[in-house]
Amino acid sequence: MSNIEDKKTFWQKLKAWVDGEEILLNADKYIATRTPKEHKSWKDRFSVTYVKENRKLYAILSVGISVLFIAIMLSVVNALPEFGSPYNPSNNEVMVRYLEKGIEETGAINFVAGMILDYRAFDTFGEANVLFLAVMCVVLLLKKDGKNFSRQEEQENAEDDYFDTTEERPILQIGAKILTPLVILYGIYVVLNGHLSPGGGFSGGSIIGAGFILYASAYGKKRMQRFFTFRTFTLICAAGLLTYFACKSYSFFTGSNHVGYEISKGVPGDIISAGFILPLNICVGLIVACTMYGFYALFTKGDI
Amino acid sequence: MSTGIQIILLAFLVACALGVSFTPNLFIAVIIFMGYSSIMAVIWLFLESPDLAITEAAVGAGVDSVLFFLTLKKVHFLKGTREG
Amino acid sequence: MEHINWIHNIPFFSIFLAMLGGIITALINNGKIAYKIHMAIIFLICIMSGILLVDVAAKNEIFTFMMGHFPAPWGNELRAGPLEALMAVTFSVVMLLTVGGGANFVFKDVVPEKQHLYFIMLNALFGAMLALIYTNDIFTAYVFIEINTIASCALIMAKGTPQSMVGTTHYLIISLLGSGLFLLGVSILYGITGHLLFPQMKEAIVELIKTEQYHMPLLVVTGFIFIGIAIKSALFPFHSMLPGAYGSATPTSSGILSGLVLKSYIILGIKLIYCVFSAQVMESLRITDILFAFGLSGMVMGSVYAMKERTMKRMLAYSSVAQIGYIYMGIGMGTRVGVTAACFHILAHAVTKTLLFLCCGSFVEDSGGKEKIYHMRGAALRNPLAGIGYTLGALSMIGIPLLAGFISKVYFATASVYSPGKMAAVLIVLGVSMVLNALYFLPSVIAIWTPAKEALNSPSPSVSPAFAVSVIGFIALNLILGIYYRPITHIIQISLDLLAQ
Amino acid sequence: MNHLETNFYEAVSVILFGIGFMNLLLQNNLIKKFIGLNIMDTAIYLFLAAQGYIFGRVAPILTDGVIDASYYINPVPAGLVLTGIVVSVSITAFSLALVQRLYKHYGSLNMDEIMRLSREEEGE
Repeated sequence: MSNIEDKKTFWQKLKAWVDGEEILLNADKYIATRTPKEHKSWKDRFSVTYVKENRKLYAILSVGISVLFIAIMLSVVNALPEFGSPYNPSNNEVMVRYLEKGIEETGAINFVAGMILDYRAFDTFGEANVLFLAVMCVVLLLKKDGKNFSRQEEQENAEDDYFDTTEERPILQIGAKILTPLVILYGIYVVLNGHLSPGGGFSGGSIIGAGFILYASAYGKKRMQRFFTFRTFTLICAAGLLTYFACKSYSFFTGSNHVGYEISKGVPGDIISAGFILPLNICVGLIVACTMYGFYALFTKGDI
Repeated sequence: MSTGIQIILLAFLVACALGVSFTPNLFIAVIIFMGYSSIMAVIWLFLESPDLAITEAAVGAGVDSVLFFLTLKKVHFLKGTREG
Repeated sequence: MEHINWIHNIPFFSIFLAMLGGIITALINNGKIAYKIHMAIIFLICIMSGILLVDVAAKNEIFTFMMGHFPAPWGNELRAGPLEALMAVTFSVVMLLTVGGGANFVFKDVVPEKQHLYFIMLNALFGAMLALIYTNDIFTAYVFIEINTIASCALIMAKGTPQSMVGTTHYLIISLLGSGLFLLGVSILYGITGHLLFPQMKEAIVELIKTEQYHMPLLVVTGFIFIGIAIKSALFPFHSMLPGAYGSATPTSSGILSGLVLKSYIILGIKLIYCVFSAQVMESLRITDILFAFGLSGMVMGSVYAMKERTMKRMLAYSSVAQIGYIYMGIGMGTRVGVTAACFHILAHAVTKTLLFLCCGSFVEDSGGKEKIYHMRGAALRNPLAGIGYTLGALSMIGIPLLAGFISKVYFATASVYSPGKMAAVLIVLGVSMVLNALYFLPSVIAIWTPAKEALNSPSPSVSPAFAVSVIGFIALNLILGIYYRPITHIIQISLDLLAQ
Repeated sequence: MNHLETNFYEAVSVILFGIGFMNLLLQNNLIKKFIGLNIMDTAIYLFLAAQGYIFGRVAPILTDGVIDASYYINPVPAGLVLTGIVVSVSITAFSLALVQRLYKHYGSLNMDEIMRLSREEEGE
């Protein structure tokens, strides 16, 4: 605001300011002569942008903050309960019930699965929603819509398609031919045994998704699209989530109102046991597999 | 007994994290990050959490890295890595 | 079969209904239908929350709802009292009016084949905000904070312009930093208390304070959790994400984000203060004083930035920073009266700021997409309804009697009497900030009512009935809050007493 | 109470958090920023999981039919971390998609550069 002495009366300046114009009435002339220095008026002095422009100051500042943070946290860690001790506050009645009553109450012999899908299922429902929202965000960002797709990308995609269909990639393709079924089978195993062994819907689902990604990268997306289009993708995701939703609202509603029928827990250790945990794992597995492949497809071609 | 191995693994983690910060090359940074996730998966096993290990191996080292590589390809960072 | 208490099921129903809306909308490839579903769901939730409010306020009760078959320390829980019900009602009414009045902006700004995605995000956002209001479990709060973050980023970037992408990136990075700190706080807190549900945590913390164990970790935890919440709700030094994001987003999104999303984090913070870290603990750890100081500086600095801003939406964003400062000042007074004033200001700001953003969006549309204030000369003459709405909103923000903003300022001033050490600071800053508010709002009001120098030959805009209804609704809400404020503050007071038990 | 040597897991996770935080603040490159964010998240998960470990106990999956709480480690942190990992992969995907869109328009991965270009575009 240094060249403000443009022979305007105070009144005129005030009027201009009230009108919401630039401070000076002859703004055009002013803008033409404006030096870039004007950008650093006092209002920016405290802003992040100003500090960022001073690279050196900024670097010292951020390293300083991080080191300070580490120092504070190390002293906190110093005062925290001892690592690995059985007498810590977190090893309390909550954990004891999860471990001792878990099999009886949830039917799952993987206590973690029992905990996240039955005792604290609301969190896990939120988590499934996070994943769903994230993939919808990626669709919103990257799906071709005429507005966000340039000619150059069109061309790059066409080139990629050309290579996918004509190029011989024996090592990749033979490897994929052998590996894909194994990977997907293993993923299905992990999903179905979520309540019996480590793993569950999420890890198994991402393994299946990885299998799809392997197949798609070896044989091109055209082959994948024969059985997996955007429509199937949304359908599977929404159906999985809806089933999840239905199961959980049933158990929340009946649980808190003390009504309805108890779902049979089966024999702990059997594949068909543990009430809702197996169907929930399958739903989560489906959602995750589709989501992972969806990320891949949208990232490469902007479409599924 | 295995405390020594655990400390070595944790040291590797810190080294990987520092490596990511100081490599100028994005490609190398993503590969180091992949290594970081794999080490993390082993550490989950030492902490007796196989669920986390299997998830971290599938997600952190697998899908996450694929997503990072695809992004690198899209931003034309991998140009010249494939002839034709 | 036992008797089912349907009213106690309302929090659960409203969260799940909103989530269900999000899932179903994914299957519908049509923005208009998605919009109708969304409106129907919010309307239902609004009615249900109203019933809940009437019931709990009459019975003066606070109840917990088991999410599943397992009671408190083992399963998740929801908790609802008059405060939660009041917030749920306000949020759903404001959401209904904003989306109803702002749907045209959405249909104009978002590509047709992606409009339904916008409504998925709105549904999920609404569900997550309700969950944040009702939750009684700190980890659930974290999960829903993340849903909130993702959905609000999606709302910002839905417009698809490069500027909105930049705004989103900035917003995303800073809010992820906030949720990272929050999660770190949660994990240390779990380590030293061994619980995740609020009531059990509170007991454990009281015990820790009594035995003077883990004093340092507790202090740092409280610090991290509140810094996390402050970053998320854009308290003054962490506000840098707001102007870019709000300035570039669709007006509907800006209104919802500034009016509701920021507030949902603050409500979580208030619940944490009363249900986890009791007010005494906060006082003894001096957290309230820090919040108070940041609140005061936010009030002044936000207004100063807003004065320097020439773009209307960005000016409103900075004004939000100042108003968030007011709320934190109220919380920082450390007394129950102060928090009452803060809660009332949450309502007043939610009602006013969304109105301002909607009217601003309509001015921008009328002036052909130009956003500087001097482009909007005469906008109010072309579109009198929006002009009246904007003027009333601005007057309410400044604090003119009969409007909501005035009452909250009176309450802040009264509350300051109860915290002697802070009284002078509160009164001085309140006065300064009112003057500053007037200084940046009045020029824009004068600008929109002054005839344009050169006649703009754009056709006179037709006001859609939905927009008119929503503006009138907002004005009515503003007047209600400004005139019949007694019952509302009474509800807030009794519910804070209940919460603190 | 001095537990810094025994709490080495927590100590390392705190250092990792610091490094990730520094990356987030200091790196201008968006991809590196987001890698830093991921490191920060995993550091918190390490911290959380370390809270649940108990020496000499086994993973919380029924082994040899023993139903006794003093035989297994605490399952709660593992469950929370599992949720957290899902959240962080979703956010990674979202942020990388954003990076692609930004690159498409501005042709740069540098946050400062992008901010500058966008400011130039905005201020006529």
